[in-house]
Amino acid sequence: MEYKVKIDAFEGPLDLLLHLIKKFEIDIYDIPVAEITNQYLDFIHQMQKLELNIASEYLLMAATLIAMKSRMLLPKPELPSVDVDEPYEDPEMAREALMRQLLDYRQFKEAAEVLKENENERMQLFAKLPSDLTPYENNDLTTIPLAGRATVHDMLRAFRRLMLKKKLEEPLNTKIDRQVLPIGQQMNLVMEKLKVAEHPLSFQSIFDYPDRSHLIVTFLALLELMKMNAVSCRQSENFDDILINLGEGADDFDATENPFDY
Amino acid sequence: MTLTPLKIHSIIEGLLYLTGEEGLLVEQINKVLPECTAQEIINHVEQMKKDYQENEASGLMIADQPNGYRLTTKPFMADYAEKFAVIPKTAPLSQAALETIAIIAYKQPVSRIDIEEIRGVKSERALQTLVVKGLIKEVGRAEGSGRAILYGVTPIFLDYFGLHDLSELPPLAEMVKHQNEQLDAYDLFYDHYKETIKNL
Amino acid sequence: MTLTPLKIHSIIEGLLYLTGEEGLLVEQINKVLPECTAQEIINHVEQMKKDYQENEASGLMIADQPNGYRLTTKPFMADYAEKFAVIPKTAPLSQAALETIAIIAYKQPVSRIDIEEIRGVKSERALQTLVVKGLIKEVGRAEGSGRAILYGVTPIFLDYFGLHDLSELPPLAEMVKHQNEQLDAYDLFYDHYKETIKNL
Repeated sequence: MEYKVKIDAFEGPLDLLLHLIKKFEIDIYDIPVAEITNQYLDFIHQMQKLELNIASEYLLMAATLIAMKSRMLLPKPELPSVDVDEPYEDPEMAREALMRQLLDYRQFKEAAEVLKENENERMQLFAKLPSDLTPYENNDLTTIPLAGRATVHDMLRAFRRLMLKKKLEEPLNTKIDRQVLPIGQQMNLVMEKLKVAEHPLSFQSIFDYPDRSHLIVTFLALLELMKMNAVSCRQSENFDDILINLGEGADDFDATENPFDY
Repeated sequence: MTLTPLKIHSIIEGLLYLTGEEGLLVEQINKVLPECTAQEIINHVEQMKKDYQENEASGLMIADQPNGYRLTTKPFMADYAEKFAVIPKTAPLSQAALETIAIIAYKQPVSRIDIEEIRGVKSERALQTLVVKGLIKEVGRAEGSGRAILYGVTPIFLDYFGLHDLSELPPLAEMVKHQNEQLDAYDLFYDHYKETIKNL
Repeated sequence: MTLTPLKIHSIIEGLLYLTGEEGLLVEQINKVLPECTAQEIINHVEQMKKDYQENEASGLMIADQPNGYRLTTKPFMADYAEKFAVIPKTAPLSQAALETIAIIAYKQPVSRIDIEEIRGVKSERALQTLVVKGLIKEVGRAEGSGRAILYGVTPIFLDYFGLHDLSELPPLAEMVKHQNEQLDAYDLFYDHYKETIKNL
């Protein structure tokens, strides 16, 4: 029998046994130990050059098969052996164990085949790079300053983000209510909130009303207060909420005198 | 205003385009289209998949990925795409690695020794390759003196083989699941096992 | 074998998709489809433009650019893209991107060539993704004739991976003990990846 197959065509002794079982149309559920042992040894002998590290696994299987075959030739003892040094090993059990091992391995080999097909299909599919979504983000995460005092620019950005967030959370009142809320009044409200709280308030907490025009008016009020130095804003860390504090000019702020009450 | 199915398709297509190889999670689509349920979105995408497949004038298709989808070119495009030489070529997994990952996928968490018992050969190199590729990962340690590393598959595994989740793996026969149980149990399962094996 | 007009459309669509925002020159299409003249290609694309415009189920369109075309989302998609953009980014980095950023984190400043030597594959796309995400940036130029761009990680990288500073990366020396340098570096990223997946 001439085998042109190399040993590295097989994944190991189990793979080789499966190959022989298929080739010689052997019933895997009723493996003829003598025949498979001969075929297996034949194959091993055909190997011109067995790499020693690969060969050991194949040789171990050869030894197992030979042991099994020879035990099958021996008469079965009438009583189970009580000799501890030479316990009787039922060759039928060994044969069944081998069959079980082969069936198990064959299943995973088949599963590997399915995965290989999946892999192959997958490798035929290509996709573009993700688009740069920063133009849609309305804020450039890469340029937010790491620490320190927030600028008006940062506030604008934070505001836009807030608007988008609120927009996602609940449908906004899209109808524009014309000046239901004067900016001056809202400036007073913010100052009052800060004075009552006696500690810095978060940017988010000032905008507690989910209405677009209300948000815009509050924001404009805040910008005006910043300009007047009545409040100051700071951001301790990248992406942190902006904190609003009473500013140096807070005492000069006159609630009754507001130029925006139109 | 309610969106028409056509409009929904166009929005999903647009999002799939924007996200490209990163892909799009059903959940993300849902956030953009809160008026649809997750199941409705899945149904829409499945319809779109069919539409792409049947549309001969389209070079695109929708591929599955964990919890979502990805717009890709159709397989026939591979030849043309490669002419652009921008496509990074990745080597397919070796037979040893495929067998090893199949065992891990079905039997996880599983140790190197377990794998080697099933395969009948040393599997250290295959395991190493799979870990480096991110397809498997240590998921714990076995009880007992050895405290052997136990392996499991990662989301990258699903992505690599184009699966939404592990339930999409073809079922294995009953016996394998119980393989580690007592030999008595083995006898019990044997008849059933034999039948299932035949049906594979 | 001559290609049908439908087939030609599908090939052009596939190429347009793959080149994305970069766009595609008529000349490039011509190289892939040498059986068509440049004028024929232009005619095909003009027809495709109309098809996209009329197809309500499509969120895509073809835009002109100098000597070529670019696939892009239709204007109405801007609203949905905005909604999508504000969803916290949970999509994990691709395998290629993770490998690339691991190399940069440990070996910075490092050039594209260095990275490609370690990974054994072209890494331009991965680098591009990482730059767009703000995880890496140009930190200088190499000495010598090429003056290759050198990359390093950014504070966003630390934030993204939940590190206070680079010293929190597991030391390379320790990893060598674990068989392979790449393994633990990979695990580090993988853990984060898994968390992101879990939080979805």
